[in-house]
Amino acid sequence: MTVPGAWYLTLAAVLFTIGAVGLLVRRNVLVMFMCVELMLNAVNLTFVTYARMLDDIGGQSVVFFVLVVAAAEVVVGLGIIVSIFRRRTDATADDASLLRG
Amino acid sequence: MVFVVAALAILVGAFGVILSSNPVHSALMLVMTLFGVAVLFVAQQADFLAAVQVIVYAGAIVVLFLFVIMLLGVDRSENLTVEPLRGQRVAAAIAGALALIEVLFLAGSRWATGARSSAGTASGPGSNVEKLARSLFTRYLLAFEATSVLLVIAVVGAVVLAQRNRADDASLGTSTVTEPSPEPVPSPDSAPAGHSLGSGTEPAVDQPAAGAA
Amino acid sequence: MAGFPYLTSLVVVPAVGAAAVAVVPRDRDEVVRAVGLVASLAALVVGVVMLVQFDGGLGSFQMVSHHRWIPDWGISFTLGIDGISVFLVLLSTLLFPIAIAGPTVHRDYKGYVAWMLLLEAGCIGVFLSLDLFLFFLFWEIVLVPMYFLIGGWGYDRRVYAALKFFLFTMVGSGLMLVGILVLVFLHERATGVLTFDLVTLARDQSLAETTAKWVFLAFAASFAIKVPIFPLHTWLPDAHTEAPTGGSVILAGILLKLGTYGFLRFGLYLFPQAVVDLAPLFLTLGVVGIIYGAVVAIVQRDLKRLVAYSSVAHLGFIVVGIFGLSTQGLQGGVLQMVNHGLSTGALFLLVGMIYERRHTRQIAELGGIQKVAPVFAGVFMLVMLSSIGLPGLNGFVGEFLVLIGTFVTHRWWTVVATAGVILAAIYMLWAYQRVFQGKPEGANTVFAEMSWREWAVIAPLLGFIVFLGVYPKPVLDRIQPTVNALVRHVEEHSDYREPAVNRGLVDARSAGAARGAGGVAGAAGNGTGR
Amino acid sequence: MPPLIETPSIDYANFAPELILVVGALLLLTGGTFLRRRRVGSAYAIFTVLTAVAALVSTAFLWHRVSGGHGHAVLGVADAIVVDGYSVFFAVVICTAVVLGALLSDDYLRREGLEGPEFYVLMLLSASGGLLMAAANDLIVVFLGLEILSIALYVMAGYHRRRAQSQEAAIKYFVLGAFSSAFFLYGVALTYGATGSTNLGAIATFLRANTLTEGVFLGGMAFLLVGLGFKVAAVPFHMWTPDVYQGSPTPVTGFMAAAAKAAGFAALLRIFFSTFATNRLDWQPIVWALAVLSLVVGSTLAVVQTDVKRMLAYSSITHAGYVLIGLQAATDRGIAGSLFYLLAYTFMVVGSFAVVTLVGRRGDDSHDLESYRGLARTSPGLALTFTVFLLAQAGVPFTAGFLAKFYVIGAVVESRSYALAIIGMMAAVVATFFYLRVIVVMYMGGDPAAGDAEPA
Amino acid sequence: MLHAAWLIPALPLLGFVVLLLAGRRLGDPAAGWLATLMVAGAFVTTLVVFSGLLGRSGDDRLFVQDLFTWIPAGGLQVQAGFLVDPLSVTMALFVTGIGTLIHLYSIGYMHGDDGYPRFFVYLNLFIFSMLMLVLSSSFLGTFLGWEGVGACSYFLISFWFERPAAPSAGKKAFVTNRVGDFGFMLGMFLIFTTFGSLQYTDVLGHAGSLTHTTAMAIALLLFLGAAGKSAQLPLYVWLPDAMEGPTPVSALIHAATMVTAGVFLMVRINPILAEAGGAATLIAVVGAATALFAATIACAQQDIKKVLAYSTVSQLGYMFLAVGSGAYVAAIFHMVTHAFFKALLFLGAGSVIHGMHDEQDMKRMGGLRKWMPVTSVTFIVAWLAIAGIPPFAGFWSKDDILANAWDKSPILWLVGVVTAGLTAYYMSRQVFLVFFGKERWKETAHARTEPEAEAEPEHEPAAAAGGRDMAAAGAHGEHREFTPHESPPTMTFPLVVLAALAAVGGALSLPFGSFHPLETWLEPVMGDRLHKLSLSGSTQVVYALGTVVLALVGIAIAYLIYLGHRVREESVEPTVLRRAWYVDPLYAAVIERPGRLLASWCAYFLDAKVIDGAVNGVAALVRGGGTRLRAVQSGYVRNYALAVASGAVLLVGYVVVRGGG
Repeated sequence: MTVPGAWYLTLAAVLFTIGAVGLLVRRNVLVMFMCVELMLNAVNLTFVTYARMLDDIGGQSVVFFVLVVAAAEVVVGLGIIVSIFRRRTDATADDASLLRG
Repeated sequence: MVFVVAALAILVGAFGVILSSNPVHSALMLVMTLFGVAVLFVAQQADFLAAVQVIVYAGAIVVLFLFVIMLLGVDRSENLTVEPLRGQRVAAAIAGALALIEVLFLAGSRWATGARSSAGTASGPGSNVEKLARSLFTRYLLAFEATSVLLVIAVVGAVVLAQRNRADDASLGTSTVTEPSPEPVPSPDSAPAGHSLGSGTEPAVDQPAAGAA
Repeated sequence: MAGFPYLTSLVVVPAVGAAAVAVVPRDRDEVVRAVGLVASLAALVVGVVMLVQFDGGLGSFQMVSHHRWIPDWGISFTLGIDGISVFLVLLSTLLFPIAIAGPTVHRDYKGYVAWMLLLEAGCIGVFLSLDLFLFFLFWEIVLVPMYFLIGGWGYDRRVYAALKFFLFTMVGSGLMLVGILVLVFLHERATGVLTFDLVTLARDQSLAETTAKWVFLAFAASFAIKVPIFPLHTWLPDAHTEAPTGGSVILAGILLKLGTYGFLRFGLYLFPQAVVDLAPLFLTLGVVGIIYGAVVAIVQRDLKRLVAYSSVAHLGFIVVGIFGLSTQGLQGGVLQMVNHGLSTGALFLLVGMIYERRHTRQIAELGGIQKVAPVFAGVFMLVMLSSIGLPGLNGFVGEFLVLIGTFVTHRWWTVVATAGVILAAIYMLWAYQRVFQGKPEGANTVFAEMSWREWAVIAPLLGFIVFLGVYPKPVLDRIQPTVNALVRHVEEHSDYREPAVNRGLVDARSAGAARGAGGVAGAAGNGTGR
Repeated sequence: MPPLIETPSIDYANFAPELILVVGALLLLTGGTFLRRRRVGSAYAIFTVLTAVAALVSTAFLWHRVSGGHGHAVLGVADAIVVDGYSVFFAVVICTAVVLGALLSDDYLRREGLEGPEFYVLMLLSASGGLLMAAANDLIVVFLGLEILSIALYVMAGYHRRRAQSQEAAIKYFVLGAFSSAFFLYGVALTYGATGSTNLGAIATFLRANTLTEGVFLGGMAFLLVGLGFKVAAVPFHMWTPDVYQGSPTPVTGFMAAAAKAAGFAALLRIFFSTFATNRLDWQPIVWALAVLSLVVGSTLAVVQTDVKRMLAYSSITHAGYVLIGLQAATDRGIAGSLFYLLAYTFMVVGSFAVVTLVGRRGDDSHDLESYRGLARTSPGLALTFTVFLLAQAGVPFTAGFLAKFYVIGAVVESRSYALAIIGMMAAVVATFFYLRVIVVMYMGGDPAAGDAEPA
Repeated sequence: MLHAAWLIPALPLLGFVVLLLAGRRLGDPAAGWLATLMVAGAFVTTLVVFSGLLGRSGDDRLFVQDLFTWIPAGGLQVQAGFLVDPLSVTMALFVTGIGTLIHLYSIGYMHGDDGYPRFFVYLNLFIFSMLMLVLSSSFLGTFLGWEGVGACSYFLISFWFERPAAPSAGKKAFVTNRVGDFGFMLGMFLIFTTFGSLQYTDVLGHAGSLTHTTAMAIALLLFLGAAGKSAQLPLYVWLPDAMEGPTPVSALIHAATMVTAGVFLMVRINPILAEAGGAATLIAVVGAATALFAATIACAQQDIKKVLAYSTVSQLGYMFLAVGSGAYVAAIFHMVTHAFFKALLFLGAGSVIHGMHDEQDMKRMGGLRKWMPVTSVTFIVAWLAIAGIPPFAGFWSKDDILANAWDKSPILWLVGVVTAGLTAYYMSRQVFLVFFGKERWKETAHARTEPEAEAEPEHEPAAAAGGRDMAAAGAHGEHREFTPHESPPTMTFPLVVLAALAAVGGALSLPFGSFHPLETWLEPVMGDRLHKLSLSGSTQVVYALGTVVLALVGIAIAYLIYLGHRVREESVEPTVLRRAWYVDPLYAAVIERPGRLLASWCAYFLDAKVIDGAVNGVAALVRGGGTRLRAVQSGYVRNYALAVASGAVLLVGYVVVRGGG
């Protein structure tokens, strides 16, 4: 038997939510970034599920691009993180609060 | 059955990411989620993507994460019981709860109302790779080409970010914003206003002066 | 000469002058003065020639120059003049040379003159525009030069005053812009024609009554702030007091008129029924302004501030005249706009001269000047009496017409407004007493008489003050056809009917009895003595 | 033997501007390697400007193509992009931003000791992403364009290596950008599920045939709005704006404010106005709320700023509100108004940041209002220029800013959202206050005796 | 000949203009002579016009000369023109006539004053305005003159502007007059509303068609104006203060001409009054009350001019009593005779003041008869005239009024008679104090009553009090050693002429017989509205004798007190009368002080705090909102992310709810 698409999609939505909430509550920039990856994965899961439900290969193609984007984002993102938080014992996002108001 | 297991893995992994105090553990839990997702890809006839998922995500991205964690040496455990930003967790929880409620609402409705197979079928004869390739090089050709630009940027960006640190280190010694903090960074809400990244205020102020001199 | 674009020239000449001044080297004040004077006087000459060409018998727009501009939006560059605007334009062309050449400017004369000329172009543009968009454009642009004039050449609290002036006015303009757009688009919806043309919009009258009321209020907000109508007046004392002398002259002489002119041209013309319905509100506010402005003026300690509050009172009369919707009231209102420009302009010039000599505007620090400078005091007295509304001087004619016309249509408001005449005497005479009478002491014992330059500046104003008081007929005759047309327009598009007595169509002598017995038919608030 | 896959025929002319930018960037990158560490003067900047100008020239041809004899839009590369007046318009706007940004950067980079071709490479590539967004006829292309644009900007924001603020801007921009991208992407996913395609043309066709009231589709729309709202800095997705604008190197800020916002709006307008036209009643209230919030929050917060750069950042939020007003009207006139607004805004904002760059001096630190005190005396030309830009932003007549406001307000009045129009005008008043404040300091702050009389 | 009417006001106007431009060059006394010449010319012209009018038959004595349209506005067409009829010519005659005399007098009186040319500038302007007032062909023209004379009165009262009291008095006069003008203006508005015109010929010719109420309203409003100008209750307060002006001014403006403008106006509108029955009664009552009220005050004043001022108020009351009784001719009659003798009294007083070196306190005079023979003789003539002793002019006119008042109401008559007695008393008191008795000006300074006696109203309490004290002190010290002297001929000549007129002026209208030239002359103006006495001639004589007896009693009492010293002077001059029934302090407490408090409250609380406070409050609100919102912009990236997430949740929530799931 096939699991209904709705289950997948709900799972993806929950995963997306977890990722989003995670980004809100974690201070470590790297972990926050991982949460973004969680969200992207949720999106990917959604796409693939839709691809199956609609019997459309387009959904899978999109995932491919998302992966590329995720990779590029990681490269640059981690580059930024490295350049800022090098030789720091923790990469706390809250420290970046020079600009405010 | 596969779905349940994979879903469990995904959720446990996801919660693991956000609940592990140690970033390394988070990264490992992320891998678990990624694998779960890959399994579900397979379960939905996206074989190629499942492979890519494992290779790119687990193989490249997470490794990169771990590498950076090690490089920065920020693998110290984060104290998760403290939240310096007042109200942040409560608000996040409320937002999350609302989001879940909305998801439940959505779950009751029709999820997939779209037209079927507008970019070619996913099932039926032919391998998944072939169909994917056909779609990528026809309908998504431009997108495919555009990714090249993206990758160029990623490369240039990485080079810029890395190279200029080197240049700075060479020419300016250690007086950059990335200078290690001689003392523990005070927590944001107890710190006086205007403190910067690490001891960043200091170079930010004296650097232009040095340049002017 | 018939084809000469007078109106366009009136706008362009000062603007070109401003540009010319802008390229003069900063330290060549005499060149700047020459260029500024030439430009503003050229505008004056154009204005006078235009007046000669002006057909006083016509009630409609004349010399209309019309060019397509933004066809997508039905916007055109349309200028035109009629009996209401012609004298306001002339007043502008008269006051600007005075403001440019008259007062002593202590810094950056070039900038001062450039802004002044730009301001002139803007003001004249407002008076001439027959396209709502164009009108709004000029209306708004006027703010900028005035802002810089107050802020750059003003007194101690100039920055505050300039900002207050700008923002206050902009609130109104914002509402008006929305109003204009609502009007235009509702008109399009009703007629299928998208146009900003004033005449077309006024003729079609396609707005529903309630809508028209709201749209009118949006316009009115802007005009009311500019006039200013109580309780939106508080920018005015600050702006007047802090502005340089020339700025005050223009502010009082021209800028305030933009508001009342707006009521006439855009309020009455576009929204007759709304104006008729809301007239009691505005009459009340106008009357309150008359009394309130005068009462507050009484206890002012700063001479300029006192004159500023007197403006609130005077403008109240104009508002009453406009919303009284009577031929006399409207004619008087228009005339009073000119009059107020002349006499209050002159007052500000004189106060400026006092400041030049004594470096104070505080009434308490002045005194006994009549002893030292009798001629100066005499001039001040004349202008003051004009401001009080002494018959034989210009102020009276306007005020009287406003009151007598409005009395017929809106009796009880007029009764209260007339009481303002008493208060005017109190604050003006008391101020005169404290500043000019008594024994001069201390620094007041030295007070130079008027110089030739000051005479040259003030003499034209004095001339008109007397002339318009004695023989206002040429002006009134040219205003009348337009006012008649306007009143007919209002009657045509509303349930208002002007009393016959105002109109003068019925032979007054024979009908006096009937009216005396039965009251004037159709007038609001009527019921002669019953 | 026929190819295994029939790739669609590609008329490269259809995305010539993008191509020119990318090729220019690559040339610069390669060339830069050889020129490294030599005295290159303004060569990089000049090359960048030339590239952008070339792109602009190519847009002229495109313009001819889409507006000439054969009707309007031209679809290209398997319907992934569309060339129409709209996309050409944004190409012009963004390329203009590149020209201005490059001109601005040259002096700045040398002043700050940050020379190198990479900056310009990133700028060109980023611009190509913007162009892609504007021309995209596929949500995924929009997404890729968005990422190209953004990722380059992340790097550029942190380009000033010695300024902690610059670094902080980069990390904030990056974290939030990635976050919002995820939202956007999720929106794409839901829309895909609801309509069965990511192609905007296909979506539009589908929506015309089917009435969708399902939460999935509407949710997807909402998520798209979140992602794009973030890009255009609409409240409540604006919070990165002040920090990033303030922290980034000033030329980058100028470029970012112009190009990123234009690109964001390009996508927003195309997706919502053209594609989701059938569901207008669903998204109009949201846009209404976003517009009002942007206007109110942007202008209110700008009032209390003392840093000119930051003030301009908040003012850009207000400007976003105005463009949204045009979108809210959801009429041709409204969109035309929004487009005009963006064009005017580009010049105003780049110009403003140009002045800020010049005043900022070495270290890019002198952005406090105090740095502008008496500017009219020390450099009258600069002060006058800034005044013009500020007055234009305030919407004073005879400036493009006025016409822009007039058009959007007019459009929204036409569609009878009177409240929005009035809020817009009142926000303009508040906005005027802070623009005038700068002018006051420049012109009337000369003598310290009278300069302090700030109103309440 | 009638076409010369425009010349009448034109000549003084010309004088005004010339003096304004060249007055200082002409100087003292040429400026004065020029001004006098102009007024004399006007007088001559008036005579010419008068003769022209006489040449016409009774009903044809109306001539309108319109120069140009002054104010054309729709239904309102106001002509600048002149209405020449018996009434206006009568007024013009005595205005120019007395005006000429007073100009002449001023040449001497003002000699040596700093503002000599200025004085004549004002004086000529005044004559012009007054002539406009009486000659204009429309209400508005009259109003022009009305306000003009008011302004001139202001100028002239505050002529010595360096004295603190003078400007205050001038201002008071102007403002009080404006209160009256308020009524005048409203009256005009109502006339326009009713008749559609302000031309006398249009309005008065159709007055018969007025409803009673409208007529009453118009009449009362115009009466308010008249009460202001003619110093009737309750607006009389400015006139006593107006004595701050030079004495010729008091004579010309505040006795002979301007103050009678109100009476003129009432007579002018007699067709309207005829329709407004109740109004006439009110006018009569106000007139009578004023007459009595002012007379009581006059009994206790020490200032030689103040007595005359209150006397003027009182006599004006008589005139209004006459108007109210419908005795318009009597009113005009009394106006003319009053102009003669009151001008004479003022000029005499001026002569005394001149001779006494600016001393005005009667208690410091006495026995001047020997030193100033001409002045004293003429003054005594005037005294007898005003006291109502036959055959002097005052007797006839006053008796005429009283007879008419009897017809109106015996109570009014009684008041009039009592006033007549009081008048005789206080005038005798003045004459005795000034010209008879001991030469008190020789007494030492310390014996004098102190400045308090002047009982001035206080306008600028601090400044004024100090200034006045100083002035008084200076004056005392100055003319310690002097002998009073008779005035120069330019001053005494007018006295003599006026004395002659005061003596025989009664011939204009002799009540008991059938010789009524004035009435016949004025008949075209009054028509059938003129009140016809119900009393027979012989009854009138009886009443008249009674009045004369009463007057003689008054004189006798004054003699007993002030020459016989049978009663202490102070006991018949109670403080309440000396302080004029405390009306000035009352007005200050009831109107002025609350008014000023209100103004201060408006300016410094309502305007500054409430209205402007609201404006600044909005600004503060925006600023406060900004500051509060700033806190949200915390600088923490996670906060920002929270905002994004919350926004997303809300948006999605909205669409989900909207889409119904």
